[in-house]
Amino acid sequence: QDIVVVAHGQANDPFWSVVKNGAEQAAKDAGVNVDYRSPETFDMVAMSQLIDAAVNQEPAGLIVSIPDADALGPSIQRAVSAGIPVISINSGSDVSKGLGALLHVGQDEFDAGKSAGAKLAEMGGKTAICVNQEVGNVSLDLRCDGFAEGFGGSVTVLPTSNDPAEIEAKVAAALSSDTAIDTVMALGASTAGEPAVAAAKASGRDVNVASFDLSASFLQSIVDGDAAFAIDQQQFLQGYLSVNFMALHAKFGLMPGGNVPSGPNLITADKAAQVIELSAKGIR
Amino acid sequence: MNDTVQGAADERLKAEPLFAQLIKRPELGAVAGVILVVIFFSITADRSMFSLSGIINFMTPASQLGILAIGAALLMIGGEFDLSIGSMVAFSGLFFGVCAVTWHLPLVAAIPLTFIFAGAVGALSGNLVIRSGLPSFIVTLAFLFILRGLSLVGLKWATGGSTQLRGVREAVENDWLAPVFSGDAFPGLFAKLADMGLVATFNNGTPKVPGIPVEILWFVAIALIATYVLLRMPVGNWIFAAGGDRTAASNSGVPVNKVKVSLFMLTACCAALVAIITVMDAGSTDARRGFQKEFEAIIAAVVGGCLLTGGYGSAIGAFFGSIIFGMVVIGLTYTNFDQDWFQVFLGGMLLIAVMFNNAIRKRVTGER
Amino acid sequence: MNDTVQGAADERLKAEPLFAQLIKRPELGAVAGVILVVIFFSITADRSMFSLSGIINFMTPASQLGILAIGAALLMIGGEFDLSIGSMVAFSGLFFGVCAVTWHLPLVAAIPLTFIFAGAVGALSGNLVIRSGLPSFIVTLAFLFILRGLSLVGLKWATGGSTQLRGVREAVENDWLAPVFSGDAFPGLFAKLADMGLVATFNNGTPKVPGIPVEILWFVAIALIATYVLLRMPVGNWIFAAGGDRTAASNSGVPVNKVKVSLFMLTACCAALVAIITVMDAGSTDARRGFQKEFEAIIAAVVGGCLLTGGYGSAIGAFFGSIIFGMVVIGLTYTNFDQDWFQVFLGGMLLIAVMFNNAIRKRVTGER
Amino acid sequence: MTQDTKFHHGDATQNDSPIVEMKNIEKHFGNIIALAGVSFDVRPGECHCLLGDNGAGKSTFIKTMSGVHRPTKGEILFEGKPLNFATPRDAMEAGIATVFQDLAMIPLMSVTRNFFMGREPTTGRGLMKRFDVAKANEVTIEAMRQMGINLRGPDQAVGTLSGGERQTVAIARAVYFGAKVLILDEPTSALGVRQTSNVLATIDRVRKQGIGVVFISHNVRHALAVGDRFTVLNRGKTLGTAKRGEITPEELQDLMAGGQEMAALEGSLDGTI
Amino acid sequence: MTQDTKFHHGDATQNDSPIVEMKNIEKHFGNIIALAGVSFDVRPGECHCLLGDNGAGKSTFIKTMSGVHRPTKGEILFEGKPLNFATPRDAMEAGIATVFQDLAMIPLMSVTRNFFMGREPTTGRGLMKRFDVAKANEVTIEAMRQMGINLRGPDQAVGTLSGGERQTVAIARAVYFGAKVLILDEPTSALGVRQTSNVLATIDRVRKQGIGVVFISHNVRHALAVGDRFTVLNRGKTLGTAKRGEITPEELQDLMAGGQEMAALEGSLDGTI
Ligand SMILES: Nc1ncnc2c1ncn2[C@@H]1O[C@H](COP(=O)(O)OP(=O)(O)OP(=O)(O)O)[C@@H](O)[C@H]1O
Ligand SMILES: Nc1ncnc2c1ncn2[C@@H]1O[C@H](COP(=O)(O)OP(=O)(O)OP(=O)(O)O)[C@@H](O)[C@H]1O
Ligand SMILES: [Mg+2]
Ligand SMILES: [Mg+2]
Repeated sequence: QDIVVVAHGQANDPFWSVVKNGAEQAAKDAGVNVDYRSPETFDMVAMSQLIDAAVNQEPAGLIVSIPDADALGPSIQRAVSAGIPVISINSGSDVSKGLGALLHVGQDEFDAGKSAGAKLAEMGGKTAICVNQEVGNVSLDLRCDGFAEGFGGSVTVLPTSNDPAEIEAKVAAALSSDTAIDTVMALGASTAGEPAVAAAKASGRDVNVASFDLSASFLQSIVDGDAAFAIDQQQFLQGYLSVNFMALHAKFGLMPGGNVPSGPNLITADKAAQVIELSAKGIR
Repeated sequence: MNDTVQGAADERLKAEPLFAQLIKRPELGAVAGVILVVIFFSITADRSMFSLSGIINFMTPASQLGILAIGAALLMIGGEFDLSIGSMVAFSGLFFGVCAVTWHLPLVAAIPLTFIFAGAVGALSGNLVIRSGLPSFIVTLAFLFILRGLSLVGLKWATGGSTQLRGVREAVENDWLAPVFSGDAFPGLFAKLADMGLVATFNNGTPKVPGIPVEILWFVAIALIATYVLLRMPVGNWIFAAGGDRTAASNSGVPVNKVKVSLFMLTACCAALVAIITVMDAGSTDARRGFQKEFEAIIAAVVGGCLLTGGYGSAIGAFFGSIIFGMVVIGLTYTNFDQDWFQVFLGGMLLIAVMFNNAIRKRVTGER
Repeated sequence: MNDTVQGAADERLKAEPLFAQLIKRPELGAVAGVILVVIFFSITADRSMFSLSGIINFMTPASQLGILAIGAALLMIGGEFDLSIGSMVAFSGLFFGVCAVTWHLPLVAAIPLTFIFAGAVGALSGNLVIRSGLPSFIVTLAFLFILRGLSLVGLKWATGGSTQLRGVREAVENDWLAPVFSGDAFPGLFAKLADMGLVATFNNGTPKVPGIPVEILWFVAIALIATYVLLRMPVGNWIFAAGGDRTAASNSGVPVNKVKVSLFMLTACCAALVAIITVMDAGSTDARRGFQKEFEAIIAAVVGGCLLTGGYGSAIGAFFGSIIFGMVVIGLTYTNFDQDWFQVFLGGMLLIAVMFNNAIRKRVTGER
Repeated sequence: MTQDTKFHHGDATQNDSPIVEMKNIEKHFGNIIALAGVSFDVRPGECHCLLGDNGAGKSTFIKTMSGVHRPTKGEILFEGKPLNFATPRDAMEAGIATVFQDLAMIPLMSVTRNFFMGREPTTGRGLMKRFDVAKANEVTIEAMRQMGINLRGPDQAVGTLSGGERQTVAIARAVYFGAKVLILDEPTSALGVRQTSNVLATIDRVRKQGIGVVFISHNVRHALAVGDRFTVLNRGKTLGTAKRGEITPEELQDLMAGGQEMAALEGSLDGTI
Repeated sequence: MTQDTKFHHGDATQNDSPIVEMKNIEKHFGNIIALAGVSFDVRPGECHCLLGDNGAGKSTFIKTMSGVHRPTKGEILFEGKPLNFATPRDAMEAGIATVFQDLAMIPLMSVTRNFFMGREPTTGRGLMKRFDVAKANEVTIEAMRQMGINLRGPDQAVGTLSGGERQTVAIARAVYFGAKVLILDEPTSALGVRQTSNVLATIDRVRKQGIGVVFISHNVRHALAVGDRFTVLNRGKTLGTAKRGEITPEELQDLMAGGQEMAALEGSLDGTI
């Protein structure tokens, strides 16, 4: 039984490596074979080609993320019309049904951003920067947009590369040139979150730092009180459940009746400690 | 060896087998690499990779890359680089999207406009390179950033804040020009072939391959034209000369600057063509389109035997180089290797393909 | 112009002002660009950019880039490229992390091991380039992919599934060698200066700048040593010769192959140094460290006046090139420009800085 | 060897007005002064030799004549009209062909492609207009054979030719395309005896067709064999112009050496080097 | 000009065993046969001229001698022992210095740096051991002056030197470093009369010091002025070796032309080109 996962995030992306770990765990548990595939960068054209390649191999099930329904739609529809069951994960909950997917596991990036924004506004934030380490990656842009909507106050996007030294310097620069900034939202814990914490600490100011996704060091900062919280999509579930559902579907024709929301789940100081170890192993 | 007029036999020449004569040409060296990669995948990959649909599947990205790579190869032979190709794909994609979606222009206006626009940007960077005397690397690098940034700004402006512009497919759906730049060619033929059982079908009876994607046709056509231009047109000679030694070429009367600027415009237009095709196919464009394509195009050209220093190479080489690259990238998904190993695998295959092709050529031609 | 012995005055020479003599040197051309960028930011940016803490803030990434850029510049002068620098940062970072965290080695063993390891990989790619006669672009490109892929695989192996290896800070905290490779130098001095009111302090009295980050010291030291080697050591002459024309150099008795392989090893060791410093500073390493650093290093070297074709350039140029690049990347954050324009701005500033420096040099030296 | 034929050395058609006239040319490279005011002209049907020590400025001078360098000061008249060639292509289109000292060849390209670089013969019309490779190959092989070089094939890369073979390609090319003025910068330096005599004979033939030839050489005997007038440069300045017959080989050689003493060698060389 | 000094042309020390002996050397480039079996030797204190038509294979031959090419077939003996130089550096360390026809210079580098490329003089010890720029500049300027070139300064880039200046740098360098054998591939091709006589005088001087000289030239008169033995190549094969005095200039010239007819020029050139 072959199940193919085609996602828009690379295997070396901290977030997606957890999805991949989840999928592999499920494959082991359910006794199926799973292949995780992704384009080299956030590239919708390449991703649609990968879906086509997967369809050619006529797997028992196809699991895709849908950050751009226009670009990926035809390929997904081709899979569906070829009789391959499709489950969507992570992004695309709104279009998943329309394209013929059986169900969606995951949480919309926009909604996750929105809830984080609301939480930070509640903590007293007025002026925020949103550290985006990959501008143009639509799913990251959605996180920022959602955050801006939930936060309500003034939000500036700070574009960076994913070099920690550069991110730290840029956050420090932003903090020192605009003293009104009281909130930093990072779009990835290990790439952007950790340097943002370091910069905030060095600035000597009282700044709330929050981040999407988890990393052990960032969680440690939450425990230590240097960071506010992390938003956990529990993306392990996106990989695990989708593969598991697909395996069950292939064996017994079973499929849950509705979408499964995997998050959001805010990890604050009280919960952080217990998550650190799991995060260091790539499960959370 | 069609350039040869052989006089009387010369005792200073050994007889040379036809095979050696062929593989000496930069055009054909890359074929050895293609063969190696095909052999590798026929052993390790799923059989469906070399089915008709599998071949079309890897030829589609190879073609999109190849159109860029041929432009890049010509420019490299002419002695310059263009690092802004990838950003140009995003930028002209945005321009085309805006023409089609925001301004509701028909394709017959939108497409020429996009080419003119891209050509103008190419002419600009080319002129900057020539006038300033700076290396094209640094000038086009600046354009890489500038065009990428403008794409982002433009997208936000066109969509009112999003980094994704949608609705192109709907806007061009019924345009008579659309089939030339998007979708599959010869659908009728393939449907018939499927009925006759010559093309595999899905369970529901639709052919697995609805036609040949237009980019493949464009790719082949451009490769042929570029080869003809390089080998059989005066301007081809000028390109080689300009890249081989610009002072010598200019001293011999080659209009080096014009040649170089035209090449920059050509590369930009290749990028625009890819942008038009992919935007129409995907129905949308975003700020990351074409990311790092400049890099891949240069890889394909170099794998195909172009020298980075200019003055040597071929369009056919870039053609096969793109196929090698496309095959390796997509091929892995037909094998059982873990995705974690993808990059190791990609690097290894590239290295082996190039080394193999190089070793064969040396062995055959007796260079050392 | 310290290479000159001036004989009797020659009527075939015009007098040349000292300024013209200086700006002719590739070492000093890039200074014009630095000045321009500084002027630009002193007008547009927040004042804090050129406060002590602001300067240290942009010098830290500039130094990390600069260490790589100087290695890349030497290699480029020697006529080769290394595209695997960025991946090498990730890979040797992983190796170092494993040494320190998994194997619990003290720094005095872990650091030399990391350098030896990086040097060996550099020697491997260098030998492949030399032996095969392939362009270094394509060989090191393969290494870019391979090393990046191996970093991912290695990280997952070392951590049991995560792409981030942490705990380095804890592992090396009390090692006597740690202050040489991480943290800030001269903390005592700065504390004293703060007490004397010479360095700004936070409200609680701690100095805003606790010291000079060690990478800055490394950066300056390496730039000085590399300049000395290039201009005052026989091997510097060999590097220029090997890059200028490898046949001519080899015919004149320069051991071209040895020089090139050593340069590959050197670049790899520069990458390893950056890896060690950043891993110790961050306390962790992940699979994306050093992403695209090869690109930035080449940019900095070219901005600093290195020729892509080899044989010309300087370490000091790369030094200033890195500072320009670092300043532009960080500087925009201090201004009020919309951050969406970041890349447009980056590209524009790079172009202007290089054109300015070029124009100044031409104007002053009367080239045309 | 045939001893019966002598060159015709009658008065060059001195009355014709010059094709190219250069007045007080100066050329500076940054702080280096390569030419400090040189005047020179070529008339149709004459061979004007430009002589001088190494580094005197001969190559720099003919490069300003053929559009490679723009003079820092001075005036160029082409057929009486003031003119500044912006590129070598302009000069070529005006009918000036040059053999540069560094030959201006692309090592990686074939002999034929180098021969016709910039001025490819075409065949066909409209869209089918293309580089006439067959004709180009034929012309190349034939032109080289006339100069005394039997090529192995026209598609050998120029970079793999011997020094003399390469120089011959450059000369044959210039002769083929030189319509009004032919400039030869040390054309015989790398040539064998047979090829040298061919080149000298070619200069003579070309001159008789009414083309003006500028011939740079360090060989007094070669210069005297074909030259009608002799201009000597020294350290960027003219030492003067002499007509054929007005000057002895020894005097000319002294001028070329810049008036400086030469190493003792005369015994075995019969007077001239 | 001084007419009283004549070269010493006594029997070269023919009894000494050769420094370098090349036996039946063949060299093929792909399908091109450049050398089809050539034998040659140099003895200490003699000047052995290698002559021949363009493309005869002279440069290819001396490149196998100086370690640039590896012979396809054949044997090389250095001081009696079979030897294969893997790189030019090996040959140099054994005491062979070469002026290549293409000069082997780096255009972007200064004169001094080119002069000492690969063999830089150092000063200081241990870590302070460094390139002795002052000394290098001095030596360069002086060596060039001896050859008759007054450089503007030692840090001018070689690419901006005139053709003859550049060639002089290469010759001066080889003379400075040639310990046992000095190979000169058409060293005087771009030189002025004064520089040429200097080079010929230098060859004579060096030979008297017991160094073996291999001298390639197309100029019969130059060859006869300094050569002790003359080997003529034609189309990759030896036509034979003659000793000084055994052959007339006209015979030698005929051999060099490969036995083929030359264009009619003799009248104005006194017999030899
Ligand atoms: N681009 C340049 N930059 C600086 N100096 C130059 C440049 N070109 C030539 N020169 C200098 O100008 C002088 C004249 O050079 P030119 O090549 O014209 O001499 P030439 O008379 O042709 O000598 P030769 O007989 O050796 O070829 C030389 O001393 C040379 O160093
Ligand atoms: N690398 C190469 N590849 C192919 N052919 C070559 C190569 N090098 C030399 N040849 C050929 O070998 C022959 C001998 O060349 P070589 O340079 O030795 O001649 P030469 O005697 O030095 O002539 P010249 O007097 O013109 O310098 C030439 O015909 C040349 O075309
Ligand atoms: Mg000259
Ligand atoms: Mg030769």
